[in-house]
Amino acid sequence: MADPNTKRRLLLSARDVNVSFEVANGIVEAVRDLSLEIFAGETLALVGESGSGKSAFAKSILDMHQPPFTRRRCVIQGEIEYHRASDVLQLVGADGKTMRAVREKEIGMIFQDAMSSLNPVIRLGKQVYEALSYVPIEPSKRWLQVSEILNEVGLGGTRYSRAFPHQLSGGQRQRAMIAIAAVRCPSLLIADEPTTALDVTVQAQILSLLKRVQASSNMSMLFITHDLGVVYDVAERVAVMCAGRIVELGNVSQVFGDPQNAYTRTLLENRPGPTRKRKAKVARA
Amino acid sequence: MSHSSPFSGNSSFWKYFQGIKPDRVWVCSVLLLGIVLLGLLAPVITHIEPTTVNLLARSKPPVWYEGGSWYYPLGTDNLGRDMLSRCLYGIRTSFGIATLGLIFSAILGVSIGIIAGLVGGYADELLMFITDVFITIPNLLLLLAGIVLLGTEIWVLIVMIGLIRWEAYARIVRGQVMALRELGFIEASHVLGASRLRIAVAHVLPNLISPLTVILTLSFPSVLLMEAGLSFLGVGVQPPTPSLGRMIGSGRDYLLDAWWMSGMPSIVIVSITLLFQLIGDGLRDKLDVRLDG
Amino acid sequence: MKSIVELSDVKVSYSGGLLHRAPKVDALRGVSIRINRGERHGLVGESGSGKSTLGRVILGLVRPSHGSVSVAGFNPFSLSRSEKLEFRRRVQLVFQDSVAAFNPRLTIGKSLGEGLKIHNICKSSQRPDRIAMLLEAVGLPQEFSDRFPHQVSGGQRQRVNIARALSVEPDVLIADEPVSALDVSIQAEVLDLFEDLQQEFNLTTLFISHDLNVIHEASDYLWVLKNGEIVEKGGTKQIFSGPEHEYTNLLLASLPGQGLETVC
Amino acid sequence: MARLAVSGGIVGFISGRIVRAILTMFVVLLISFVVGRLSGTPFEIMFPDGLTVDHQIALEKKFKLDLPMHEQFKLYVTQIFKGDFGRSLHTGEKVWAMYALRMPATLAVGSLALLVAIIIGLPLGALSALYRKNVGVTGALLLVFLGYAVPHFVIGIGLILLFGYVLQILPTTSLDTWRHFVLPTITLAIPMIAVLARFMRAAMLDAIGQDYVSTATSKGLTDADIAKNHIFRNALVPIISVVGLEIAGLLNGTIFVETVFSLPGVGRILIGAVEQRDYPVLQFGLIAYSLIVVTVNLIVDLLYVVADPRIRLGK
Repeated sequence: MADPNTKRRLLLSARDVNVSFEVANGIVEAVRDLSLEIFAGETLALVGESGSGKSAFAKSILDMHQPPFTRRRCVIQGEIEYHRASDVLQLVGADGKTMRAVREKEIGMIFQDAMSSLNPVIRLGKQVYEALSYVPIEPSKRWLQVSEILNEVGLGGTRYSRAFPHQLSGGQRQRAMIAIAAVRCPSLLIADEPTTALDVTVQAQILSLLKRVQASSNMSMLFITHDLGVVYDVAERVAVMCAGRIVELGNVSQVFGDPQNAYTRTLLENRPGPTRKRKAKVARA
Repeated sequence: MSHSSPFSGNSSFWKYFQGIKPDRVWVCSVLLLGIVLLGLLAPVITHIEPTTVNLLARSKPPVWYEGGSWYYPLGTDNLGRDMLSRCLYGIRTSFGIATLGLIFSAILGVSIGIIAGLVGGYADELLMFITDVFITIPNLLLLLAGIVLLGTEIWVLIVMIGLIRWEAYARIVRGQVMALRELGFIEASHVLGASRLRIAVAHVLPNLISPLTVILTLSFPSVLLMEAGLSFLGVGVQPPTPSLGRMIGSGRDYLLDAWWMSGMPSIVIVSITLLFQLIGDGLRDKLDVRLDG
Repeated sequence: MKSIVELSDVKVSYSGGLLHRAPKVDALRGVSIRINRGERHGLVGESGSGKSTLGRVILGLVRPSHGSVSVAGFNPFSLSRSEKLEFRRRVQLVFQDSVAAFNPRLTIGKSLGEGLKIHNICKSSQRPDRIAMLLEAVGLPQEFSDRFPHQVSGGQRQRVNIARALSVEPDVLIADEPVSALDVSIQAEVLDLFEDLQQEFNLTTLFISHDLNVIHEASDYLWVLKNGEIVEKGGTKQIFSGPEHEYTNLLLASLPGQGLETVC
Repeated sequence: MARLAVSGGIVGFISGRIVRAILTMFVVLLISFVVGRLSGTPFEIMFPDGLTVDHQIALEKKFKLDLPMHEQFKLYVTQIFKGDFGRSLHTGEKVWAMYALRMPATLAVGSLALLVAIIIGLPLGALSALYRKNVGVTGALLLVFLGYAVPHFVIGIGLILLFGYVLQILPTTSLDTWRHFVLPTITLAIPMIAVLARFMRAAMLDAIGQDYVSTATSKGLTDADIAKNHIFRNALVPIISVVGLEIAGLLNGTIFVETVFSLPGVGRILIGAVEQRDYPVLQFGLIAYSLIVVTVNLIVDLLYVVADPRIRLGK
């Protein structure tokens, strides 16, 4: 794998990002001094266990911690720069209009729980169509785009576009989410544990779909997961997170083949399965 | 985007104030307790019997009006009866009927709800159908029918109110039990060999205490208003027993000249129901109870 | 060796109630299973395959519409009062970890004591010692007895969960996705603990999971369930090295990170 | 309230509801029959001076009171289906005619109040959920929440005092012009506004926290579109059943409002019937009101089906 730093265009760079939440009894620092770069066309995996801050960082990029009308309190510090062809946008502290433009045209996002992430009372086609609401083209062309993307994710035909989310299987729902995110041809797709809730066979399908969609539109992808196997399958580079910090960052083959950090090693060694070496005896009296 | 609330600096300062802020539930409970005490201590507070008629002092205004006196601090009604005394004794009547009615309906509703929720199946279907029917039939009409059948004695009111209200508790308790049943610990206990009775007593009931407290607090006003409403219409508590609802109703004809005849008992009733409402809401937030049903 | 769990041609179908007519769902369509004393079995299947239902049939929680069930010498669906108690002692369940598996109002010690109390395992004065022993067996300090379930981590709670199942000294232990909610590093610890305890207590275990990697570690014999039917059975190692049914093949092929081992 | 249980699609759901409605009406008929029979024979009221035993037996035979109970019930139901609801024991008027005369006023005030409550209550609840920091909205909400604790008859009396006597700008009795409708309608509407605003607020807050709002945000939708298409639209679903439940409460309320404002509605008939133990009149009231509620609930269920595809299309 070629060294991405020299050849590829920089798409997103985060520097010293800190994210903290206000919770019932104090403040949680979810992300600490995180810095990373994402280049055009690549897949970067962010891997870590629950509470490591991987999701918190992903949400910070699009300021998704505080959806409209909620009262959640979250503070993001540092710099997240998004590089467009002509200019650079600072996403931390950006105003609502800029943020909305970025969400609309530049960066798409899919979530872990596709069932609850789809509106139960709106037909699928409409939910995809909605993502193009503000594109200044005539509605029929928008619908054309919608049916094209639905075709691409394997949900072609009115049978699916007129369906409601509850009529779909888990895998189909995640496909619909991918369609919603990809219909705008974003430069970056943030996938927040998109296959965690799925069966292993469906997971394989969704991962290959993601790779296909990514290749056809030359998207970059930030892939959040806790599963090292999935990382190995989808990503070129990986950032390992622990307790809010990136402890190791590099090419997948490098990091997995020769982990420098003790935590990364623990993660790799503890993967259940035929190759795991059992410790002599669990710590017991 | 995210700096809308920099809370790092002075948050502890605010926390401190929130900590000592006398909270709503306590303030309201103390006020409510005060009202209950006023009712209980009525014979000590006032020496005028609520039924004593004084035709020489008819429609006297409250003390702050011209012509009012401290002898009748809240004025008198059209028969010269002391409004203060009647209000205080009215509190007794209202609370008495409402409390007993509530207890009756709660026992009925809660047991039915627990049975429906725990047993499930056809028993549940049947019980829920019955509650559906009871919810559909307008409460007041059922109450009126009961009164036609049984008369207007106080025990009739209590029983009827109990029979009318139980379905709300049954429904909510069933919902809570069903939600509890989904939780693993009930099944865990079952797998460990616990009997149904043990599960109900050791696991279900303790976890129902919070929601029940909230439900009962929130529904007390409506029970109280049921009696007041019937009495207002003249088909509830009968004279000479003083009743807030009946006082409001009979003062209706004197609104222009003696508003206090309806006004004073109205204020008492609204204070009671409002306080209960505030306490119930506060408890719900505090105990984090979700009431779907 | 005599079989301790035996299911033959078990069928289960769910349907809705009287007034809301739900379509019939066939959760199990004729499943036969034999488990011998002391063996470690695994049951793998995807969501909706009926694997949890199967576990619940063995526990006597779901009544099959057809077929016969024999567990620890009992038929769980026709038990006398005394047999019921004895059956409950001998067959236990470990749930998927969640706070919900514990009564939030009871301390961990109280939760552990429930089974001891119901089955009169020891005198009430000895109960605290017994609870301490159980905690120790799953690698937790005695102080945990006074904590509430929400005050401990997911991995620790899962250890308590196992301790609770073991408290009544069962013969058969059904574990329904016991590690799927845990982080990888903690999964490993719990799996190791599980293996140790299985040997120590001479348990017969049925480990239910959707995760082939996990099931590989926790079982010697494997049943592959798909749409309520067993499509493949046999030694876990054999199945992993040479699956016969195409569905098992697909499951194995879908595992992510196939080449990861070669890198490490 | 509609249970979101699994259902066999739209047909199963609706036919279940219709069966339920019919069964409910059957129970209502049973209750009204029992009320009629248990409240003693009508002869005690018709002949207050008492009767000879022979005369009584003859009368019982004439009115078929000597038949077994289930036969009497059958007779009772047949008569009702023939449109014969009996006559008032006091005036001898046909019962349905008494109601036919008074029903329009009740229905007019009731439906007006329902309309007002929906028009004010839903937006208020929605706005208060969206703009939780807005002082104006919060203030209005607090005021409305008073309506939760204040019974109809107190609201009515307060309004009469304020608008009728102090300000003297609105009439306080009867229903002659549109101005006469103002106070009764407001009185009836206020508690319902409180309920609707409150439930709407809760439903909105619930929807606001849902994941699909995050998805909508990630699509780059404006706040207004998110509020309209995702939050409000979803919050309406549970509200429909709340409105249905409130109808029964509304009918209770009309009885008080009619008493307070001396309106020519059915409430007064009912109270009179109770005072005079005129049970045929009360029976009809029970049946008529229940029929209204059952019908409204059926309509609400249909609306629910339209609003929630999970029910419409089955799981």
